[in-house]
Amino acid sequence: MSAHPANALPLLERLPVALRDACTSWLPESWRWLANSLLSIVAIFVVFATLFALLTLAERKILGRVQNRPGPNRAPLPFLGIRTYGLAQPLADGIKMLTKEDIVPRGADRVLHFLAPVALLAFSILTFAVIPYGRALLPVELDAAVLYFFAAGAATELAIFMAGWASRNKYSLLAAMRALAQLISYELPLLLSIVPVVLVAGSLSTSEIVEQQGTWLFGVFPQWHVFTPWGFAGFLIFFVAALAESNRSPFDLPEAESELIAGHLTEYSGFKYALFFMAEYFGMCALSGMGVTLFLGGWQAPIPALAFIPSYGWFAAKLLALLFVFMWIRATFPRLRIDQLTRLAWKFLVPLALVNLFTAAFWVLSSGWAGPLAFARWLVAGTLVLGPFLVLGRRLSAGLGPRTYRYA
Amino acid sequence: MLGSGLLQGLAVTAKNLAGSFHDPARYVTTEYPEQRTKLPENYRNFPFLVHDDPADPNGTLRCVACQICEKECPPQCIYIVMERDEKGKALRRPKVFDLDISVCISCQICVEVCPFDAIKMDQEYEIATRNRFGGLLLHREDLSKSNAYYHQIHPTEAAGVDAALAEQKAKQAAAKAAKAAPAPKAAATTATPATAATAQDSAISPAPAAPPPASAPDTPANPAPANPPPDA
Amino acid sequence: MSLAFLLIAFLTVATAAVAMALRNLVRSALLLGASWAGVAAFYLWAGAEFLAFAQVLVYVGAISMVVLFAVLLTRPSRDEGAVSPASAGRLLPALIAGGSVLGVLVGAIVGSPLRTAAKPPLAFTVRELGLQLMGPHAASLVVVGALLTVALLGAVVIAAPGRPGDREDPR
Amino acid sequence: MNLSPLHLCLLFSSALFCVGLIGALSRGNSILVLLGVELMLNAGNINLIAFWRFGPAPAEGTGVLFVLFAIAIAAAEAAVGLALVIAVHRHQRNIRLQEANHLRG
Repeated sequence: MSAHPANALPLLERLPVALRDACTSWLPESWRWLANSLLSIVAIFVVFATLFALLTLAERKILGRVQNRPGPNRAPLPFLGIRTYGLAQPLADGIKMLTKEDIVPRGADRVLHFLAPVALLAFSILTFAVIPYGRALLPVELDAAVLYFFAAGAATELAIFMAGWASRNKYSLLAAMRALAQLISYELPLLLSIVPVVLVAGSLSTSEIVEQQGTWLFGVFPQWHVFTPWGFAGFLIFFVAALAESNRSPFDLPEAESELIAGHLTEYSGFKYALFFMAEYFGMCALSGMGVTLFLGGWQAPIPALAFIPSYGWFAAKLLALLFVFMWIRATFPRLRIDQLTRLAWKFLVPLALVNLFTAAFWVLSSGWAGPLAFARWLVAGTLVLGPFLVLGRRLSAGLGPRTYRYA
Repeated sequence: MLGSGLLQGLAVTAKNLAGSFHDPARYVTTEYPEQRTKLPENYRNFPFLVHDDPADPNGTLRCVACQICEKECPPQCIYIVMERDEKGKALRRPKVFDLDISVCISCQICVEVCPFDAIKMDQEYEIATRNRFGGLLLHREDLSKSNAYYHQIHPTEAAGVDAALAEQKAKQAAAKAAKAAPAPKAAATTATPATAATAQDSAISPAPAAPPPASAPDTPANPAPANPPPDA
Repeated sequence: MSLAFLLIAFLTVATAAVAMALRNLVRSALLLGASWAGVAAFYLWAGAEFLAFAQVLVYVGAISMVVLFAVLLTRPSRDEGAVSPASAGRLLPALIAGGSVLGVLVGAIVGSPLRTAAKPPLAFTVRELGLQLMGPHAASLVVVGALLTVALLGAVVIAAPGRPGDREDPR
Repeated sequence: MNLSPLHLCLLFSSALFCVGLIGALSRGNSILVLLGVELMLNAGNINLIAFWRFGPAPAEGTGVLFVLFAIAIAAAEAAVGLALVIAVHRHQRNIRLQEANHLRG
């Protein structure tokens, strides 16, 4: 899976790569790279498709528990009738989705109607290529990996437009435009929030960014980017923007089930709908993976004593933790209104991200400060983060406060 | 500060998430087919007919096919035919008692007008059926349920009904005893019309059974029912 | 010459040609998105990794979106974005002009002895690009930034309705 | 005739350029004209990259920088151009270039 000189690593660390190489060792040398790439793609797809299936279940379980319900717990294993605490639920859902009628509206653009979910899924899978899953597990080593990630992410917007337009339904189209407005608005804070990381790391390569977070202060305290003032602010901005980019609650206006029908997905059914659903979860996973990579130290262990656990284990743990927060937030917050959504992006997140860029620049410039100056460094950076947050937050709250309705 | 409210909200949901695992008071779900909540005593949905002897459900129906309920029913979902013997004499029990619960509005008027405490409200709610056209049309056999069942679902109400019935029975017995000695007319006039009617029903002895009375108040106006059975 | 290049070139030109000939504007725009992605693939093939991703980000992510928005905003109400195909009176001169330009270009290219350097080891990393941008080309970078800002503001001013004298859209 | 890779790249770019040119000249819809111009710009960028890649000094990266700036300018051009299209549409309710012959709306 990687161009790393992985042989120096312990066996457990490079187990997936070793397995893959064992599978392809019988092939002639010239074909091996192709087989290796295909195997990597299949592995990534299988892992994340399984994760998708489990996430749908986990999400419903967590939502259920938050509302003091058990969540899905009945679906039995096929032909056996044994209940598995709902573990067979994704299977049942999948069969249901596959066997449903695939409806294409009359007059719809059939080609685009079909291509939209496929393109969306393809673009979301592309983003998995540059995330370092472990010390030896980086599918594609790219010089401009972060840029690649966001370029592939930007292409998904085209697929959403295709879905809305091909449905030949004015509500689908309007909803697609709204979805695009949201995605484009939040792309800005998302990109601006990662610029400080690139600035500090001096690299667009994900593996290098992770490597740089692999040191420990005083031997115990991990130096992940999130544990710096600018990194903390950047991570929060990134997280909020990621919520909006992956159409997750509380920013799930594009497909607000209870208010709009399903936005650009209105005219989709059956397997195509399942593909959209899958792409949404893939996008969520990819953005979480990027967040882990950029801010949470990637596959690095939190303390050196725990470094014996394989790096992909740490990555998976962090990824799952972040995905849990996604679901926790979904269980907590009500949906925003469209004006609140755009105001949050343009009046709050973007200015904060721009200020954060200055904070990061200060952090880089003051990297030599030591002793009492280090304390001053933290103080200044903290003020630079907290001050704008308080000022902008006050103005934001003023607009978000209780409203009086004239005719209510 | 912006965000404190968000954190509070997250704390609330986290508390629920954790609490639902260890705090039974929070975990309020009843897993329906296996677990059922006890229905409130006064819950009612559709009527059923009470019979006294489980060994003979159709023979001991309290219903005398008086058709009061059929006439009172607002959506007219009851259909009754009285059973008659070969000579065409009315037997004062229903040959047909059909109740379409897809029409019934659960208004309980049939129960209130029944002079014989023969029709009561049921609590059976699993009434889904695969038969679209006749599945919800209940017949006499489906409707007939024992007094013990009635006690089980509406204990307080059933006890009251039984007490009233027993009282009337006693009264009737006293009246009979009185009739044996003095003039029979006196007993009939002392008994209130409705109780007289029910008493006659509950008594094993044949009831007066005015040929289908139009309504309950009419029954007493006619002195005939108080008389010893005209045609039994 | 690798097969990959020929494939990329063919797909890029073909999608562009079909896009230019289609009646349906939305499909045109989407196909042009594919064509621009093909150009990005060419950059990737040529070793300009950063540029390829920038191309996708800017063209596929941004310009196609703006074009699609413009198509929908200016759509004639009677039909779904279909526009009349090029009339013969316009197509013929255009073909003649285009064909002659192509002829001249091809003749010139084939006729000229272009010497390519021996396969160079490509070592132009993002880091170097950044150093170049921030070093010798810093001034142009600033100018481009200013240009983008001005263009953005100008576009907003031009496209925004609501000046008092303006005729509102009668529909 | 022996064509070097550079030749092929240049032929590719000239083909793309002519497609854009024919499109821009033949179509009456201003959005399509704009898209044709964008295609021509892309063809130019391909030339720059080809000459950088196969030219004498690929390590200097001038071609990449040029294209980077060209892409930025193309983005600005597209934004302004489409804003103009929308403005034209507001005035004359269609975007046919033949009819856009007034200086005043």
